[in-house]
Amino acid sequence: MKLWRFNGGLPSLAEHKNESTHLPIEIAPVPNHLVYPLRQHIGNAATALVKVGDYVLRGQKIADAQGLISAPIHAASSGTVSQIADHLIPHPSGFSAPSISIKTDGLDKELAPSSQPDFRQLSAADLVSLIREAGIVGLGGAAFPTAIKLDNQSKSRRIDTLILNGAECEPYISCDDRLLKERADKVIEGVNVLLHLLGAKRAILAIEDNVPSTFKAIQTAVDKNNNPVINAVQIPTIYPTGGEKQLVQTLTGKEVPSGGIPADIGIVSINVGTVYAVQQAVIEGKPLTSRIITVTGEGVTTPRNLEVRIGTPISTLIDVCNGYTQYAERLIMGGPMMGFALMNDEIPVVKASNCILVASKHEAVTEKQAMPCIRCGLCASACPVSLLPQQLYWFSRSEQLEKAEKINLLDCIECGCCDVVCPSHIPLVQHFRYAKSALKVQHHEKHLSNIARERFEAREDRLTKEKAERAEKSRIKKAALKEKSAKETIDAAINRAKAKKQNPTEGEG
Amino acid sequence: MSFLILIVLFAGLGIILGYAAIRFKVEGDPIVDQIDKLLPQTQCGQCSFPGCRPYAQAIASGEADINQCPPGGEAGIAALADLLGVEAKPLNADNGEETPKLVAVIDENTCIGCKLCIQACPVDAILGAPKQMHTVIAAECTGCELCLPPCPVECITMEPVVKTLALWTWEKPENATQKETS
Amino acid sequence: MSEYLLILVSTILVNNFVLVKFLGLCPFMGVSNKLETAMGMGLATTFVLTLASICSYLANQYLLAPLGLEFLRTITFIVVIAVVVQMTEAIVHKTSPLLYQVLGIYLPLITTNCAVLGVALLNIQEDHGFIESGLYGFGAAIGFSMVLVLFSTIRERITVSDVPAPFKGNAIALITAGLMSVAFMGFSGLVKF
Amino acid sequence: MHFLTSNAPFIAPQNSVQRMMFWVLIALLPGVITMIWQFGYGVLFNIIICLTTALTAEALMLRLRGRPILPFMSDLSAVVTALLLALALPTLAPWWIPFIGALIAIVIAKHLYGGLGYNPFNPAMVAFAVLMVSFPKSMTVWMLPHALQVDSVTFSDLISIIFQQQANPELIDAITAATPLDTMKTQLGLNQTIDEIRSASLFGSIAGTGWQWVSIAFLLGGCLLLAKKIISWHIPAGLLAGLFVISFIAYMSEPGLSPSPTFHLLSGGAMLGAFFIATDPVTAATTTKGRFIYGALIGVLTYIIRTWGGYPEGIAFAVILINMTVPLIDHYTQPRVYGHK
Amino acid sequence: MASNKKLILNAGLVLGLFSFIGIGLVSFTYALTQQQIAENERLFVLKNLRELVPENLHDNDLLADSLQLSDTSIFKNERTVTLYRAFKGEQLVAVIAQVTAPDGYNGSIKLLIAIQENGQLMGVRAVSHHETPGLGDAIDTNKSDWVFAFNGRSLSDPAPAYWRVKRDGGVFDQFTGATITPRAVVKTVLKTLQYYQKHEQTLSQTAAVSHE
Amino acid sequence: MNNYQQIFKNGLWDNNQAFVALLGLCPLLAVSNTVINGFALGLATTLTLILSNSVVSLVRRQVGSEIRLPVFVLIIASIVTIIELIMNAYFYELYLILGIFIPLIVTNCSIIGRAEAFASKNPFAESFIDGLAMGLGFTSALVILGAVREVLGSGTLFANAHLMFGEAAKGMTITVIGDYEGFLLAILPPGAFIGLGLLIALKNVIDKRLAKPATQTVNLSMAEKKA
Ligand SMILES: Cc1cc2nc3c(=O)[nH]c(=O)nc-3n(C[C@H](O)[C@H](O)[C@H](O)COP(=O)(O)O)c2cc1C
Ligand SMILES: Cc1cc2nc3c(=O)[nH]c(=O)nc-3n(C[C@H](O)[C@H](O)[C@H](O)COP(=O)(O)O)c2cc1C
Ligand SMILES: Cc1cc2nc3c(=O)[nH]c(=O)nc-3n(C[C@H](O)[C@H](O)[C@H](O)COP(=O)(O)O)c2cc1C
Ligand SMILES: Cc1cc2nc3c(=O)[nH]c(=O)nc-3n(C[C@H](O)[C@H](O)[C@H](O)CO)c2cc1C
Ligand code: SF4
Ligand code: SF4
Ligand code: SF4
Ligand code: SF4
Ligand code: FES
Repeated sequence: MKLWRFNGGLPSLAEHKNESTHLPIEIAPVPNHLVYPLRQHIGNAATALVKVGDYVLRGQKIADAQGLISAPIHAASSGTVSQIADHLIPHPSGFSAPSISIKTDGLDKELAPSSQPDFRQLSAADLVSLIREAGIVGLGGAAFPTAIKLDNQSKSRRIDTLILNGAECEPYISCDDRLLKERADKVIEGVNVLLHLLGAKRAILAIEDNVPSTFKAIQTAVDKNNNPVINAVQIPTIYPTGGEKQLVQTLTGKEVPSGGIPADIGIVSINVGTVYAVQQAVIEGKPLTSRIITVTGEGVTTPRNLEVRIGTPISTLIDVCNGYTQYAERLIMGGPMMGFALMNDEIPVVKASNCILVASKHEAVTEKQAMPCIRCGLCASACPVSLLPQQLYWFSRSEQLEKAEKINLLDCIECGCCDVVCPSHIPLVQHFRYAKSALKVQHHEKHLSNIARERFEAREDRLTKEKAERAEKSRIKKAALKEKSAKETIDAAINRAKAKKQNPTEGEG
Repeated sequence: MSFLILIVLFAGLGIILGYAAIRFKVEGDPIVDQIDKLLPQTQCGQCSFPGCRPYAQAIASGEADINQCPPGGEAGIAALADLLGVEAKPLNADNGEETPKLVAVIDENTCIGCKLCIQACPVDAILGAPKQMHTVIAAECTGCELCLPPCPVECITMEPVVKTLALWTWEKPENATQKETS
Repeated sequence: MSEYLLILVSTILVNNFVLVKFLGLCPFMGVSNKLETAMGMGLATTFVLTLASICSYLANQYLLAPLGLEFLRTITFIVVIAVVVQMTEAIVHKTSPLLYQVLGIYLPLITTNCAVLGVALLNIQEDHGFIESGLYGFGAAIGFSMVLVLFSTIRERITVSDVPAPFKGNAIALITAGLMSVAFMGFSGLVKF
Repeated sequence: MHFLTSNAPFIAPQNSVQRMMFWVLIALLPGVITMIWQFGYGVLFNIIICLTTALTAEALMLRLRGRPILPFMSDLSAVVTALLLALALPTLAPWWIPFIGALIAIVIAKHLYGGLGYNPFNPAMVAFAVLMVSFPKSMTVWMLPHALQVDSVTFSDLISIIFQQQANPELIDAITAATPLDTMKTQLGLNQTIDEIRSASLFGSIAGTGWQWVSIAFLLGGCLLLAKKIISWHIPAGLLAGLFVISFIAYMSEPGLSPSPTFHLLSGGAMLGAFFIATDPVTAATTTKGRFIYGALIGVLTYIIRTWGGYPEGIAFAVILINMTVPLIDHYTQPRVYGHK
Repeated sequence: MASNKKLILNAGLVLGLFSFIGIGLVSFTYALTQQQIAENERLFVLKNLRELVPENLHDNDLLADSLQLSDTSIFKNERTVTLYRAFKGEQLVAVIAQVTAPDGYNGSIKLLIAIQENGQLMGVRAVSHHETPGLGDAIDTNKSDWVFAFNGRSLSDPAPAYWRVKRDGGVFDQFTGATITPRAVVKTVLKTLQYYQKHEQTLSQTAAVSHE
Repeated sequence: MNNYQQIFKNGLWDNNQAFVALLGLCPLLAVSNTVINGFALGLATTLTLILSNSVVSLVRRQVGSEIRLPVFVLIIASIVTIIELIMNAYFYELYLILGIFIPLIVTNCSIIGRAEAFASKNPFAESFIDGLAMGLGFTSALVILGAVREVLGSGTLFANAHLMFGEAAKGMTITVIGDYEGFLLAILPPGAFIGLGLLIALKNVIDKRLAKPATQTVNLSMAEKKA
């Protein structure tokens, strides 16, 4: 298959995948309690369906989607709801947010999986609602509700290509790799579901070329499945080839329009983990309650992949991996390029968590002495979206956010390539994240001030109108009065005239 | 005496100019709109003008300085300076100081439904009918505090806007080389 | 033909009005903070300078010289220029709001730009004919606009720089102009006049 | 357990400013050695004076501006600036020439703008241009290249020329000569043909005696920089192509009156300029397309100044002139961003 | 409308009034100073001329006895040459030519060149130039004695081939760092000498040229 | 501080036309290569400023907006031409040196600037003083810049003083550095720009120094009040 090359990227990024790939996926035990932040996907937070004290089963829906872009949440084990309150969430802000906590009873009682009819009999709409009900969101990164992505019925777009993202381009992370190695058949089954749902002409499953054994496993599964429209491809190992836009470009040579989505060019791209979740939901009737997470880094004793119940506190995962080593320095959720550091390990994993990296001092640099930008342009040649990070940086640093926006700040995918190659060690991505979020706030304020202006002007209009009305009313009243007085004056004049006739010497005043 | 010709010429030019001034007279001033766009539309009157637009007009006509709007703060002044091509200057302390954004909250138990605050609110952000308790539509309240003085029972308080996750901003990396020294 | 070309090269590069001849410096320093405004100013100046060159040539040739009033040159030129500028402004303001947006606000500034009077007087001093006068004014204005635009882009870059406090603003801008002037010395010798 | 937080990416950077500058210094070595071989220890004096002055000035300015001295000094950028300036100066210049030059480069051209990374003009070239404009007399004393030296110059002669400025004029006349470019320009001005001019011993087999080897050494160093990816090829390629094309056209149209392209490329500072000076990342254009344009403009302008202007060598002025246009070039050569039309 | 008309007329009136006052005052001053200025200009030229041809050598009014000639075969730039002649009685003593060296470093250099009737140079002065201060301005007598090197030279001393700066193989010093200026001056002086040689006849005839 | 002192301080320091308002740059930079040139042009400019400010202030009520600019430039141009004629008559050599920059005083931006910004809004006395103060401020800038450039560029001070003060002043010329090769840059155009830039920076430093003690005393008095 012909492949294309996107701009820049980092071919030489250290890998560190082996630490965690040689062990099979282990199923992590049920923790003492599970915590579910109500917002663990893009869109509106879910609304709790349970009260404190309620008993719930594994697979039971405990929070429901609110609005279109949202996803329900299901309990991952049986137990009682212990509180519904703010809890630390895995988020770079370090904020707490409303969450449901469940005290597990260790019995792990499960809601009987609803037996499913053959998916080929189901309409696309049925499948979409099934996937939505299963609480499936993108497990590859953004946690965007998958049902919406798949629901192309309502839209006029035709999907012809389904891309299965198994690239896993970030260092350290290997959950998709293990998943593909061990459960390739099920993933391919999921692909069939999606193909049926979307009516796409072909499916491409992309894997980086540095894991040939996995490719072999998947190739075998594809062959076995014997569906000619499914294709497994090896793509060059260049970070961030797993980024949706870069993957689309690599595989099809097309570009996702800025501000658009792949569906605009007839493509849907889905992470292989998500596909597995779809298979679980559609074929086996299980909602999304667990996912595979890589626990790795020099800070854990036994790095490996775990199948983890969503909601499990990180500390439990570390215990499964035989605890911290003396080198544990930093706790990172996600990979070393895109992840974020957490303050403590009582934070639960959520649907989007694909990796827990317990980094040692030399694995995670922190104290970089930033030098001034020397305009070497290395960042620009590394940027996979062909931005000019140095210019973005000058504008962000000096708070000229509109200018940064003008040179396409919002197209930055925050991949971190520029940051890593910068000889001046400038925290570029952090500048961009700041600028993007500040810009968002600015836009919001602008929006508010526009509303305020409209309302103010509307009110002014109303007031003047009211005033005018009042004036009009009083004018009418006065006019009535005036009419009266006019009549009076006329009468008076007549009288006077009459009087004059009688007495001509009397002049008028 | 040939220079008399020049004088006549100049007088002629004067007449032409006088004519041009009248013939090409222009009304309206788009700059006011541009200035108004940069003001925060809090409509609080702290600038000593009755609302943002009057202040914009005052700036355009040179009657007011650009540093009189506390809600706009330094950023607002910088934007105005940029638009008008003048030097930015610090906020005029006489007009107040830049404060974090607030919203009005009516203590619904104390509110007597007098409607006075509704009349005061420049953006119609307060809802209520006579003799019923009133509420503030938080999303539309600009935090101008104009509703505070009229309330006879002092049931309105100003509270800081809660920082939501959606409006959370990443911290800006501090640049070691940016520290200001002279 | 080539002498006209030489006038252009000379006024634009070798004897650049701003950096070598020291004319029109106030707008050069004042209206160079932003690229767009610099471009507007450049455009407006080009227009006025060319026009002023021609008008003053005509005034001198057909009014002052025949009347023997050369000693009133300065007065005549400046009044004619002021009137021309003000007329232009009024007309543009009325007829093309768009053009006014681009040029209008700079026009009044130009009367008091010594490049305008300078170009008129230099034309006389150098004995330029009609076409030469026009070209001289045009070239001078292009030279002015060019360095103004370049200067504004550099200044935009400087505003995001870490300039030591006492040098912020005008001081570093002047030093930059100085270095630009050094660079322009590289053109010296290109044209002998 | 409690952990420290910080922000992604967490991967250690593989590059540093210091590393880049270090490689520039290494790449300059062949050129430096060839120059010393060809023009004697005067080169070394220039280097030493420039270096000490520049480093002292750098430290002083950092101190005045309240910046940490060590991390900034160790970026080696001042060393590169000093070295490049030293290599551009005439070999027998009196000591205050490199001294003043280094001061101008570091204090005015660099630190008044905020130091490393902020200067819009190439510091070394600003200093060179200022010296050229201010002290044209002292800026022309180039030693004869090695092969042409008749009297051997003793070390003490050198010292007296450079530091005391009281060496007898005859000695100076005997051991100095105008550069090939300079000679070419003067002689052309006297209506001599290229062949007549080139028959002089000052002009070697390819370009200028001695000078050609220096150029080739710089070319080699430049290749090292390319290989190490310290510089991208666009600027040198643009510059050399610009200079080559325009001199080739001129050469073809009037061969007797225009020096050959090889002469232009190899006899002056073209190689040093193309690989080490125009490539100064701080003052060059930053977009890929822009860099080629930037280089080409310098090449063309160099030719124009050399041929029609008042100075025999145009690189320095061309560089700072084009430095001025860099923000504009960058502005108009933004790459197409992914997903945009 | 009436008020508009008034406004327009008023504008004209005010501007007219001010120009009347302004121009009146200026003209008045002009009338007062005119003579002095003319005198200044005359003296300025005279001062330069006298420096070259001392008063005791001639008895005519140098300024009055000037003529304009042009010879494009020698001076390629079409400008005419102004010549001031010094007579003692009917005898031509010297000619002072005001010529322009077009190829100075920064443009033209205006020179006064005094030639004795026998073709020997009496002196050369640069009256106006744009040469670089500190470099090319050594042609100024204020700055250096360089121009005095021409005194007493003639077309035969040295031979025309050696009318060059030393660097070009001639006999005249250049100033260090600036060869362009001296080249230009030397070249123009040589041309003027040749010019004089060619027109000597015409020049010595008083009558033919007395009124030109 | 009374009003006039304020105006003076404003003209000489706080709003110095050359250092702060950055107006009148062309003559400032072009003619400041020696002290004497600078001084002469400074005086001519000051005279013009005083006269133009006074006249404009007197007639400000009579001039409508549509012809304000032409009238102002007419006034200024007349004044300048008169000054030019007088210089031509009585300081001929200086007149030659200052060249085109004398008629250009007309467009010296600081003159029309003061006419617009001050004289057209203020009574006669204030305008007169303002013209004087601004002119002196401008002259001092010219002289200081001239001194710096002259010393650096040619190693002398007060060269050509006789053009201004007559033959007796010939001895005023001071040779600061003998046998000086001359830092040509200083007298060439770039030197003017850079010199002015450095002087402005110097002024900024001084201003900061001046401001510091001031705030300290304020703090002290605050403390006293508290105590
Ligand atoms: C704010 C937001 C809105 C989105 N809207 C849609 C949408 O309307 N339809 C859709 O199919 N995908 C939508 N997506 C999903 C994106 O197309 C993309 O698949 C998703 O962001 C995952 O990509 P990533 O992890 O590379 O960021 C949206 C994503 C985001 C972040
Ligand atoms: C820089 C970057 C790198 C990414 N790398 C991967 C990856 O290696 N594998 C992956 O599945 N998704 C990766 N993603 C997320 C994908 O862009 C996209 O969100 C995902 O493939 C969409 O599938 P999902 O909705 O099923 O998560 C990356 C995103 C970015 C921005
Ligand atoms: C700023 C500057 C001004 C110069 N002015 C003059 C000048 O007035 N006259 C002149 O002959 N050369 C002038 N030069 C030219 C150089 O000194 C040039 O190198 C010299 O004329 C060539 O002389 P050479 O043949 O001795 O090297 C000037 C150079 C510079 C940099
Ligand atoms: C490839 C390369 C070329 C450089 N060239 C120059 C140069 O020409 N002149 C100079 O002053 N510094 C040069 N530097 C050093 C450094 O970039 C320079 O000091 C900065 O301009 C100072 O901000 C160079 C550095 C590199 C990496
Ligand atoms: S973080 Fe943004 S700017 Fe940097 S390389 Fe990635 S996409 Fe480009
Ligand atoms: S890599 Fe770093 S130093 Fe180089 S241009 Fe980009 S931000 Fe600047
Ligand atoms: S102070 Fe208040 S009313 Fe005035 S402009 Fe600012 S927000 Fe608007
Ligand atoms: S509710 Fe009160 S504070 Fe809010 S906008 Fe209305 S008046 Fe202002
Ligand atoms: S004095 Fe202001 S533009 Fe010349």
